[in-house]
Amino acid sequence: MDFSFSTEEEAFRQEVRGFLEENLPDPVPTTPEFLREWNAKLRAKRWVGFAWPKEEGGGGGSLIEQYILKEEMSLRRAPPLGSDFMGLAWVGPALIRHGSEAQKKRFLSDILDSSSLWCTGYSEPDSGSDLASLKTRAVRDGDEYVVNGQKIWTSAAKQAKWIFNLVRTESSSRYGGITCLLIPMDTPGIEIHPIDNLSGRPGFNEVFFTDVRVPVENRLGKEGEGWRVVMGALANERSGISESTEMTRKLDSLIELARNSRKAGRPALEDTSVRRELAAFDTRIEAMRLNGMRNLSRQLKGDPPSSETSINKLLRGALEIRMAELSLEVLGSASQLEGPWQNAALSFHGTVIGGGTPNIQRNIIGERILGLPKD
Amino acid sequence: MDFSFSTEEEAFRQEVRGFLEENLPDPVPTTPEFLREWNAKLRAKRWVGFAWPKEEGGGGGSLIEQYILKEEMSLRRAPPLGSDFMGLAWVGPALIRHGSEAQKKRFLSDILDSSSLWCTGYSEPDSGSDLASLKTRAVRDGDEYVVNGQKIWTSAAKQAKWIFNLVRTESSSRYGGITCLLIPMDTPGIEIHPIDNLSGRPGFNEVFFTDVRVPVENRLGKEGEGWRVVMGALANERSGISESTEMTRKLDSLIELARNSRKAGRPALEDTSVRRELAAFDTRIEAMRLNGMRNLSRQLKGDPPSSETSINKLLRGALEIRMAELSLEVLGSASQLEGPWQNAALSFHGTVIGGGTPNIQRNIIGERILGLPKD
Amino acid sequence: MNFGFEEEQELLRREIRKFLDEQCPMEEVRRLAQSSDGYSREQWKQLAELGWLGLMLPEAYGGAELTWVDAVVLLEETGRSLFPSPLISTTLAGSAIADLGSEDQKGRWLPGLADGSRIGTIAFLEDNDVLGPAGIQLRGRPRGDAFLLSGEKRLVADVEQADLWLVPFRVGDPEDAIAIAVVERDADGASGRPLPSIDRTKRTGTLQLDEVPVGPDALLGPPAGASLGLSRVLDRGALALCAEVIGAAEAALRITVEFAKQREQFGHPIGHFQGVKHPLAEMYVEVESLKSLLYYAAWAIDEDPEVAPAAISRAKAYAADAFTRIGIDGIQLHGGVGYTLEYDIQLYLKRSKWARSMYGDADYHYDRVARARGL
Amino acid sequence: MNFGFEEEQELLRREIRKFLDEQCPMEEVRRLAQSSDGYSREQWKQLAELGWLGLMLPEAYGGAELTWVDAVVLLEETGRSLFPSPLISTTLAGSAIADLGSEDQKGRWLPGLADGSRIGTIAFLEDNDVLGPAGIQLRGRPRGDAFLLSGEKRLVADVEQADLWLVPFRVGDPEDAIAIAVVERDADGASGRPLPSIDRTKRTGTLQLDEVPVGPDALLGPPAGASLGLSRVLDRGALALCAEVIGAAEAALRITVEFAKQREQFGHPIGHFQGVKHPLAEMYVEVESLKSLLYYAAWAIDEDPEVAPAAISRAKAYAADAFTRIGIDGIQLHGGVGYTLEYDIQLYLKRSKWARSMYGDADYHYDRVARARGL
Repeated sequence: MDFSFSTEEEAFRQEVRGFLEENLPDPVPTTPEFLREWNAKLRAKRWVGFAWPKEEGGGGGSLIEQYILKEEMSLRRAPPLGSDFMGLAWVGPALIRHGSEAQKKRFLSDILDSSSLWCTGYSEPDSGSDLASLKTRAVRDGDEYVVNGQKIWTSAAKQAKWIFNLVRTESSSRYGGITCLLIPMDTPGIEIHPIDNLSGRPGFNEVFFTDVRVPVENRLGKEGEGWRVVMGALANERSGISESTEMTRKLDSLIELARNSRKAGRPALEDTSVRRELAAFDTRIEAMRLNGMRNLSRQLKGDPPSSETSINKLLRGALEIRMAELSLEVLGSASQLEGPWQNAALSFHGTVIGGGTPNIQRNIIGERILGLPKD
Repeated sequence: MDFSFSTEEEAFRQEVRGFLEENLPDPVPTTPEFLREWNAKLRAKRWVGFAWPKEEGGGGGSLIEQYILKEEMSLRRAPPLGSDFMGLAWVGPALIRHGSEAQKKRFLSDILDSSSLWCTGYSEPDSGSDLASLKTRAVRDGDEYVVNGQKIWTSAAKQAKWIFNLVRTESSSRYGGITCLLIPMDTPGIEIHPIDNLSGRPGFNEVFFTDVRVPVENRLGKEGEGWRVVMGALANERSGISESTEMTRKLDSLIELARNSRKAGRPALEDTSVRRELAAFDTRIEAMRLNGMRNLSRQLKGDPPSSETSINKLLRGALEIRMAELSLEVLGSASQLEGPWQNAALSFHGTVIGGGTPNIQRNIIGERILGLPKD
Repeated sequence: MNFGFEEEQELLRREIRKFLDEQCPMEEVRRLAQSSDGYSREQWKQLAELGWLGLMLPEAYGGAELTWVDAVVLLEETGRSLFPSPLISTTLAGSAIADLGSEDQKGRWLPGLADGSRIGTIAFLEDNDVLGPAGIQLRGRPRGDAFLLSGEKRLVADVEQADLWLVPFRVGDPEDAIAIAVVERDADGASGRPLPSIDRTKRTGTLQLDEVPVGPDALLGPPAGASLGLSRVLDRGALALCAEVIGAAEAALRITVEFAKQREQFGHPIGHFQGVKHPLAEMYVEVESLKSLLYYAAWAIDEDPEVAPAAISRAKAYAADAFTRIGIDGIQLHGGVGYTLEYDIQLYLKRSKWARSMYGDADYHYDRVARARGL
Repeated sequence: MNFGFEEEQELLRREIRKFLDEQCPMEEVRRLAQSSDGYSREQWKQLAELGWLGLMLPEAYGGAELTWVDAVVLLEETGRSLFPSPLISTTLAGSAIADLGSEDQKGRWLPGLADGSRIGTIAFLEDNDVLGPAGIQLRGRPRGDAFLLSGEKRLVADVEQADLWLVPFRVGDPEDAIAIAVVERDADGASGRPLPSIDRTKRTGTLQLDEVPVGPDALLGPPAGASLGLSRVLDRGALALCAEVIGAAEAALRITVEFAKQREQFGHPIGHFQGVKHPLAEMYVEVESLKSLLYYAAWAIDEDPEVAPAAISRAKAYAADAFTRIGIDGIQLHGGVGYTLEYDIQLYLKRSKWARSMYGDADYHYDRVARARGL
């Protein structure tokens, strides 16, 4: 067991720190100009797509350097590494594994340059957490697919130029009948309806497809291989370490809130049960960080990624709820008013609701890891 | 809404109090002689089988007087009303509804006189909470049934004279193939094996039946009617009020324990979270008491008993666990030693484990009350 | 003994239900929540005509002279519909004036509250966020036989809607040296400033007092004599709130059960899975237990006032925890759609967040239960 | 960076596993639990020969000079088997002597601890039940250059088995004025009295001291200088206990999973139902998270001692809550049979009750985490 880093890794950390020192003002600007410049600098250092192969335009970095890079960025609250989030998380890795040379050439450098913006079409109104039950159909017509159906919970659909879309090309096979299509969002027949979230702000979107024609060359992977394409991308680096950094920041703010709030006339931090609850949060976040590092170590050894990330999703889901509740308790009667903490307590994180509900994670652990019979 | 009692009811309460004043020493003796005398006195007052019809030897009392009687008895920690617990709870009510005149004559007065002792044969090794899956077979042979099989979790099997036994007379119908037989425990072919509980003390028993011959006249109800016979008895008065009295006594002792224990050097009762937890127990026990009174009121109005008792079983199950845990917390390091609280924390109550596990209660509520589809 | 509603109360419930279903279905609730008034003056007039604004006020002043149990029936239904209106505030103000006011004062204010021409509220919280007499730090500065009031009251329900503000203030150092003034909307120096509530069906805000003179005719009872009256009105507030919580929690359960019956996943309605069924069953347990606790508390206010404060605190503490959990589980079981403005469950989640701390949170009330239990 | 065990450690684990499977299967554990010694002298000798008693002691004194990470491997396996022995006590005593003792003292005691001829333990609790230097109230009465010790130490692990008792005592008023004496079994006035432990695989009792003289050669380090040493040995105790908890909790999970796969109810293995599957998944989450927390803490003892105390407290606090829950859920999911002596799950339940408070309960350790976090 060894939590120390090699000389080269420490040197890389220093390099990252130096870069941040030089290039990241405090507070971090949020202007589009700054972000453009920032992305260009990161790109020049090959820190966008850091672990992608060099020959695909990535950094060819190791998982451990990637961990160091993300940790340092997160500690300084730097903007994300590149702005095409879905492109970097899903489309790129899938293209690298399954894309034709022409597809890679067409899309990869745009993603790395932050000049593209992808959205994804996974969930459908009746599929919920059961992604494989999707119904959006694509029928082959000469050199084109004709797509009809509906997607839901699509982020950034309005801004995106392309959608990484799962469709059903065959109905008899649940997983085997799924195909992955790359579709320009301005194709005739695509309509976008924003979904207002419970705070009344638009967040996600519904995307409707009516006789949308997609050239066959826009298919990623073979017909019927869509599930493998997506799951392969899913198995990309997902140690979940950066999630724990995010949760640490939330906890820091919550502690500040407790320090400055009064509960029944006394500082809330003096309440024994508040302090113990905060310590329990700290402990669970540390468990998330260390679970992530154990995952990373397994990946470094070449073990195939398994369902370990379900563990941190469940930890995080429970934490998000309990931390939000404690914030309301600490706010006291002011929790009746609108405010950032109160809104956070309404806006559940994705680990709590939506795609990966806790019950699905529990099924995954129960069935895939513990070997219990399927329900 | 009216929580007051009529003049007659108040007079009855005074009568019970007067009786207890006169006949129940403090502390309550536990000698067999005292219990015999006590049972005889209760019997003379027709307080054993209080709500059974007068013509069957019972008291013909109202549900509300029965509530008053039980409440007063419980407050004074009096021994139970009659000593043949299973006879009073199950066998008597079933006999009254389904028994022949000969059967009633033979068994009822013994039950009321506390001179009989019944045990029950419901659970089987493979049936668990799913009682209707029982496999003990009874095959008709002339004027007799021949019984083969095994029962488990039978209390007092060693001491009992008779067993109220469910057997399968037909295998094609799940509920309809069950028959109820009344069997003397000294019939050849019956063997009893005590089961040691986790404290190493014998508690329940296994009862084995090998070619046990039972005269047909010992069948209670018709062949295949056994499920109805048992469920009818189950629907007897079960408001669950006396359970809350029992829990109040446990809470009182727990409060005493907290008063006399030190936690991290200070009296445990001064710990805010201990006090709040005790208050939460008090609140839940009060909810149990009041849930019971609402059930009783519904019964008084003639509403058929439904699944409301599942509510108190779930409340109690959670309370038993949380109260045991708090007792250990309050004991501090002494919780590592054997002792009454520690043993209580190991010996789960029946609402927590065994026959009516919480999951079964949740299914009952979910399916029968909320109308959700069966699993 | 009858722990249930009387036939007249069931009738009252049906009338209220009919009124709300016809006049204030969910679309109307949503419209009112976005309106500037926050309620419908038209509906308010109808409530007055139906006699529900003065439900418990003396007949001599236009009331119906009913009990708190009747009020519970009314408020369960308004809670179920999330009916937006200053009903609780006005009821509390009326009840305080009826309790503490002189005949002259009653004659001056009660008829207007009963006939809907005036709205009342009580401003009981200050910056220290401590509930009850101890929290009242705003001091009346004596001038002649009057007092001048300067300061701020926080989180005053319906502050902008109200025509009468009941303002408790301090007239001396002993904890109970509290007076309550009735300040009319047009008083010099008094003004209500609305703040955005997390639940738009409930309005709140700040009451600013700047040298507001209150003469002896504006004081309810003798100066320094209103401490008990203040505690009592807060108890009643907690009771009224719990009644609305019952209706709202039951509605949240009902719509989640319906959703679980319809929504299919992995080939089954999701209500088929124990991971969904069991939390719903627990919600049912909590709603029913809360009913028992609250009905008893409401009965006690009129019939056994000594036990009422502890009974109310049990109900409010239990309600705060139970409704919080029901809100969270309800929206979690809805999955992604619960997050959208379209489904009603989010409205109940917001109500649960608002109700948590209103009239004291769980900690506050469990501390009171502990004291009542002698801990 | 490698957050995983080295190949040699995996090898060590396999050796230990083989030894325990062969020498101490569950029947043997049960037999030893009922024996008067509480462990097998024969097995103890074998442990010594395999080098596991002096695992971390200096080679010069017969040890293997390995790390706490190696000790974790050993203790995970003994915990998994519920191996009854004074291994933790002896390890702690040896580690304290190696840390604080003079060369002379090390030469006197360590070889005997390493070769299995002597058993050691530490007597750190008194009547006040406060862990750490502040809890040590037993005062050494100076006589010449020696001290006389009189008093009682409570809940001393393996008190009767031990040949050496490490006895912390107070030599002055400042909180850290603590000395640690090594008292040999045959010292005048010292005697160990066993008390029945809730977990018969773990022995405990009281150490009685009546004018026991301890000279300078029996004191570890200078008088008044052992406060930090005491804190450190308690930290290591918590760490060692957590390592055993991991093994035990994982075993409890495994046998419950096996049970859930085999036991059928309502036509399915019970593990098919989410009501069973999901709690098992949560157990898995807790075991894995505890591993991450503990491995890091073990690494930190040797490599980053400054972060070790907080890391250990996180692990122990988390372990106490997690194992308590795993014990309860494990036995609940077994249903009635979990209650019997026959099934092994009850042995793990007892271990969970014993482990809750040993070396500090969750509250104690969360308070320490809070302090480390600056709260």
